[in-house]
Amino acid sequence: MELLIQVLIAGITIGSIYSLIALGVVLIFKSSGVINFAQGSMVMVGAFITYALVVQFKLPILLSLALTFLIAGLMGMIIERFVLRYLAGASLISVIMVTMGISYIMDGGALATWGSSNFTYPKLFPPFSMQIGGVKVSSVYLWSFLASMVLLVVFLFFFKYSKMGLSMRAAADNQKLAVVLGISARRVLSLTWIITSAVATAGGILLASISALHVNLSYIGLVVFPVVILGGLDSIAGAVVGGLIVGSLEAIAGVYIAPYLGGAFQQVASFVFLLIILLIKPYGLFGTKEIERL
Amino acid sequence: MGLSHRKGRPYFLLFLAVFILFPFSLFQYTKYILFLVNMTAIAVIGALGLNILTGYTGLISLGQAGFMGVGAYTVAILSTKVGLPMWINLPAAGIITTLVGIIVGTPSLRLKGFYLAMSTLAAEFLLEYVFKNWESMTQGVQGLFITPPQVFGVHINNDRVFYFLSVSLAVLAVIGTRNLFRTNVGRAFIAIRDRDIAAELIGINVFKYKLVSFAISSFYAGVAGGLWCYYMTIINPEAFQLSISIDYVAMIIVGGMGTLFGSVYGAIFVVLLPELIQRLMEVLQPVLHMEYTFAAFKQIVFGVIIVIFLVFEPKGLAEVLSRLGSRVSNRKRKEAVQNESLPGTGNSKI
Amino acid sequence: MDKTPSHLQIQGLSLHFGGVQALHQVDLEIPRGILFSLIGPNGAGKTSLINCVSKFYEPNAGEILFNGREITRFRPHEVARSGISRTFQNIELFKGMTVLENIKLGRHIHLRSGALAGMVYLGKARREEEMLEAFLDREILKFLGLTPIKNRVVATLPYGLQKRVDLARALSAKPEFLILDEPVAGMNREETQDMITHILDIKKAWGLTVLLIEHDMEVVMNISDWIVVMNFGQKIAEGTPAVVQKNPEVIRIYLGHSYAET
Amino acid sequence: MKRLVGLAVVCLIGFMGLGAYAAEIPVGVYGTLTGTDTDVNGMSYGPKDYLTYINEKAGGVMGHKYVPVLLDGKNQIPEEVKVFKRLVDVDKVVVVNGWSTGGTKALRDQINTLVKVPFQAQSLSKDVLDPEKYPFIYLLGPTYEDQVIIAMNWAKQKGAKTFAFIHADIEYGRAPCRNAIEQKVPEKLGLKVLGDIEYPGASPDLTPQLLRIKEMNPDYVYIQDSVNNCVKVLRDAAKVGVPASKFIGNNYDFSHIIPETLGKDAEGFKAIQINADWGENIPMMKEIEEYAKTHTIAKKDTYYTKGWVQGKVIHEVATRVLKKSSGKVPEISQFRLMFRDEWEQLSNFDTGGGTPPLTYKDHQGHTQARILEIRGAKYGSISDWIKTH
Repeated sequence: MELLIQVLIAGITIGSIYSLIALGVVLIFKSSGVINFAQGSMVMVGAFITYALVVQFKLPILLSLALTFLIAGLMGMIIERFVLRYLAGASLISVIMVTMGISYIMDGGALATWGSSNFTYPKLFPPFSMQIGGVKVSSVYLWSFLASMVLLVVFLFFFKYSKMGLSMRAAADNQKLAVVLGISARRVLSLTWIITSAVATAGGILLASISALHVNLSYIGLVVFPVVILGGLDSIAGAVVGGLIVGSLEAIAGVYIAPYLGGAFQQVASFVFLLIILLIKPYGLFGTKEIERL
Repeated sequence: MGLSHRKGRPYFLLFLAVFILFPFSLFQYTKYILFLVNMTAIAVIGALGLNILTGYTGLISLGQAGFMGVGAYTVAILSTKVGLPMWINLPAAGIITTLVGIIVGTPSLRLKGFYLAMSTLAAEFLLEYVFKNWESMTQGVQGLFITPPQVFGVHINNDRVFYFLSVSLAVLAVIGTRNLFRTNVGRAFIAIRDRDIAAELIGINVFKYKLVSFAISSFYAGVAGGLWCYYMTIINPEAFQLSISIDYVAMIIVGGMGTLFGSVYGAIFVVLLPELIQRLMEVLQPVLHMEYTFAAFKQIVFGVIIVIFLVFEPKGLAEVLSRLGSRVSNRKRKEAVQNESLPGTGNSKI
Repeated sequence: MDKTPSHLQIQGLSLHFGGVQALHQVDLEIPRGILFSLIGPNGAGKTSLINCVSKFYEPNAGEILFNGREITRFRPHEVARSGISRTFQNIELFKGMTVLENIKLGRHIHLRSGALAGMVYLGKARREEEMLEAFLDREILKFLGLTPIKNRVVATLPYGLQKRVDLARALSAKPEFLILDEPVAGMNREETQDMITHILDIKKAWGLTVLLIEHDMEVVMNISDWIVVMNFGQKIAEGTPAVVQKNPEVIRIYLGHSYAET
Repeated sequence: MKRLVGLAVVCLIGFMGLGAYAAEIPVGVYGTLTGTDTDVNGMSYGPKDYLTYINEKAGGVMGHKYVPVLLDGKNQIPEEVKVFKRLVDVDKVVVVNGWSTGGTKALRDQINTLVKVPFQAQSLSKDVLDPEKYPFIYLLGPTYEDQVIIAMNWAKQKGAKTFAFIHADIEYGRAPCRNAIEQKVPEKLGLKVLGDIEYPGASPDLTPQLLRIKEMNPDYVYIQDSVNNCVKVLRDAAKVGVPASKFIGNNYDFSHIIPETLGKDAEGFKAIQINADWGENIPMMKEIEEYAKTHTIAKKDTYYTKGWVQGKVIHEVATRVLKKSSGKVPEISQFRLMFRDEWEQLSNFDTGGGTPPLTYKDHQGHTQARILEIRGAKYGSISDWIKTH
């Protein structure tokens, strides 16, 4: 029992980071119908930018963070303006591949700039940790949990009540209609990418803080796909819940199932679970069913 | 098999001559080029398979590498543990992979679009897990080694011998695909891609044909994987990871989705591009100094090319080349005496 | 009429989306070999009804019998296989393919050669393909005047022609029961006349039963053998054109002045 | 059809025109410049830099300059096979300095029977060390299996009774641990192996595996993985409260990144050293420093010095071959054979302190290793150089 509690706590802590990164993917899908395979790379590059500003340029931490988010936002804007804008209405696979292409470019760029070493990430968070049920939870996890919860609430309200959020939803549903309603679809998309890029950066900073910084950090982009799909591609709450579920599931599978099946079952556990859920609920736990018309 | 029209025959013969004689040439690069051609031929088969599934039927698959892995493992297991000859193993690789493909395709009954793509991604990871952990069959992460069979006293994985095998199979695969899309099965695939509901309503059993598409696609992948295994003589779980799947998707995107020669161009392009970049970077090396920059540069160029194709040439190289080709042949036609009737509008699908 | 066995029979068909009742307890009997029209204002449930027949929608209650056989639980392609073909209100052609390929697809249900035979393309598959082209040339293309454009890509064709290709595709399956969903909508007078002639000719030649949905009252009244009027998902009247035209309720809720005055 | 022919011709011309430079002594190096395990790729830069250093300082060997070609195998088998083929067929290298366990195994036929090219593997897998079966493959130091034995021996001396392994789900991770168990090494020492735990190599979080370790509570845990994952293991060990002092890593876990990243969570962690660290007070380091004055060093770590040693070995063997052929560069296949033979003759070769003296009679340069421990954020040795056999 004690072990189970520890397992769950461990799962939820890592799950909160998954949630945060998955939120970005959902956000983009919700407002533009694009499935972003470059999310992982945005996470990694965001982390590297902070590293560069703090360690290489030796700027104060708060200033660096502010600058990082600025640069990340700009990056998101550029991606939207120079690539995805041309792909409005393109097929799903084109969109997937174009974001993969962007991901390759970003990974390559980071590799060319920083090389493929491990870097020690600067201590941005106070070295504070809590003992919860026998697991030492460092402040980074608390921050990421907090961040994903706050963002969850903010985005939920944003989409439900704010004019901008409503426009985003309208634009994603029907771009032509949105134009008729006087919503600048372009501005909305641009904004989404800026926000997503910033969210990814936050995820990157947190993720790099709990391990070393490396170009391979972008792999997280793939890890969160089961999260996103599980929750439902267009559900913000789904991303958060999915993150916590997948985190816990991985932990449970790693501790209880892997010894019997052998190997690293943890990694596929989320995919197995995902397949089962999809066969029962083809649009994820909270996703909206697409209605087809003749 | 009817590859050449009357007009194309000299070219066809020239091609055949180059094809047969090249391996016996003695350039410094002959062997290396043979190696690249062999890798390309394998990629052509795999890309054709993926193109049938994704390009023609519209089902996105991120599991192509996993399927190829199944083919490669089938060959390895049959030849090491059972000791069967190649002419049984290669078809067997195709058939076993077909079965796996059908299983992986089953969720397409309920899943569409990206959700289906995710289930293929799940399959990719699951297959990798099975390769790693079904140790009695696959020997786990260590992988299996095979001793390639001999033809006239030469190992089949000798570049020159393998060249004839792989290129012939690739040509057969192209012809098979072309024929497939002349008949009802191929047309049904395209109908499903264009509008699955309408296809179902006019009497196409969409689910069945989706499975057929998965089956054919994975048959190709299995054969490609089997060939790969014979060539490399080793198969282990690291060989067919997700990045290979992505390479294959890139091939059909760059080459042209839903076009026959798109798979061929795409395979050539994706296999050779890194080589070209590598060579280019080696020339620039004295200026750049850092070796990893060419790996980085390769990645960047690869990404840029994918993006450029999707933004500016979403129909891929097949379209670009046919445009160039028609420009050239237009010019020629103007010069030529007009003793022929208008050119046929035959290959509209391509 | 109730003595002859019906070709298509619908009993107590109901369909609702969430809270919206699209069809409520609809009964229809369509005898063999007649031209049966379904009319009613927009949203009356006409298209919903034929979508239930071709199984695009899953009806919530009721049953559908075709040739006396229950097809309510069929999958869409099985309906097509059993001999019911249809056209679509918003032309559901495969736009990237040529006319010929589209029409060949209409005949898909009669083709037997499998994938393997197709890839080898010797013997069976090739023969079948040749027979298919001969059949289409003989029976469909020439008849509908599509031969000259058979290699054009559908997307490049004008609307009227696309409608005709849609009809050709439905016919190429050589069905016994043909559903036409607004076949002349958006056509000019001449095209309409053309289309109607084609429909009547083929009906006569093949002995088809036709279920027609159409807003053009002149067409409906001129060619129908039997008319059913629907409103709010329910059948409100039926009879021969002459009877329906005189039904006061029909005139009030649907035909209104528009038809009465023309 | 026309198009295909055209394309083929263009490709042919393209390849013929490229890169046909006259090389005197081409040496091939491939490693992981990108991809996984780049943390230890200093050892691919090392040989290249050393040969460049010799070119600049001594004008190569007997007037013949080296042409080191460094390529990226990405730690993927097909990529490594491709790179290998290019090196031996196009660049016509005399000797190849390779990389991964999987790739080396895949190429074993090529190396030993088809091409016959001397091959120095970075992989320290015991499975490719066999002078009879694989006469062309040479390793620098103790194999992974040897290292496991060293670690177990040491643990035994410290009074340990139980032991566990943790590694990624790849060949490099799984094979050595399993070999050690199959060879009954733990039984011979009277150690009980409680678990052989695997994790997905790219997973950002290893807490579940560490929770299992915590449950098992072994006296020592052996990490058969490289720096990046080692950091994750130790981080999550701290998270669940398993002290770092219980962990022993292999020779690819000797990196200053570990204490820098983890701070006090890495205190007490042990790693195995098989060659000198960067910055040690040894003659070899003087050479590196001299070279560094005019060149940038890609990685300043113990793996770079390992690579430097490997470069020295190649230079030494090449020198001996050329001495034999009285200063003339032999024909390539002849050169490769002579190179192999001379390599086997190499004995007690002094590497300037980079490693213990190297003897390649058994194709394994040396068999010594020592155990280091992180104390006060610095590695310090806690054992003498231990011989494995």
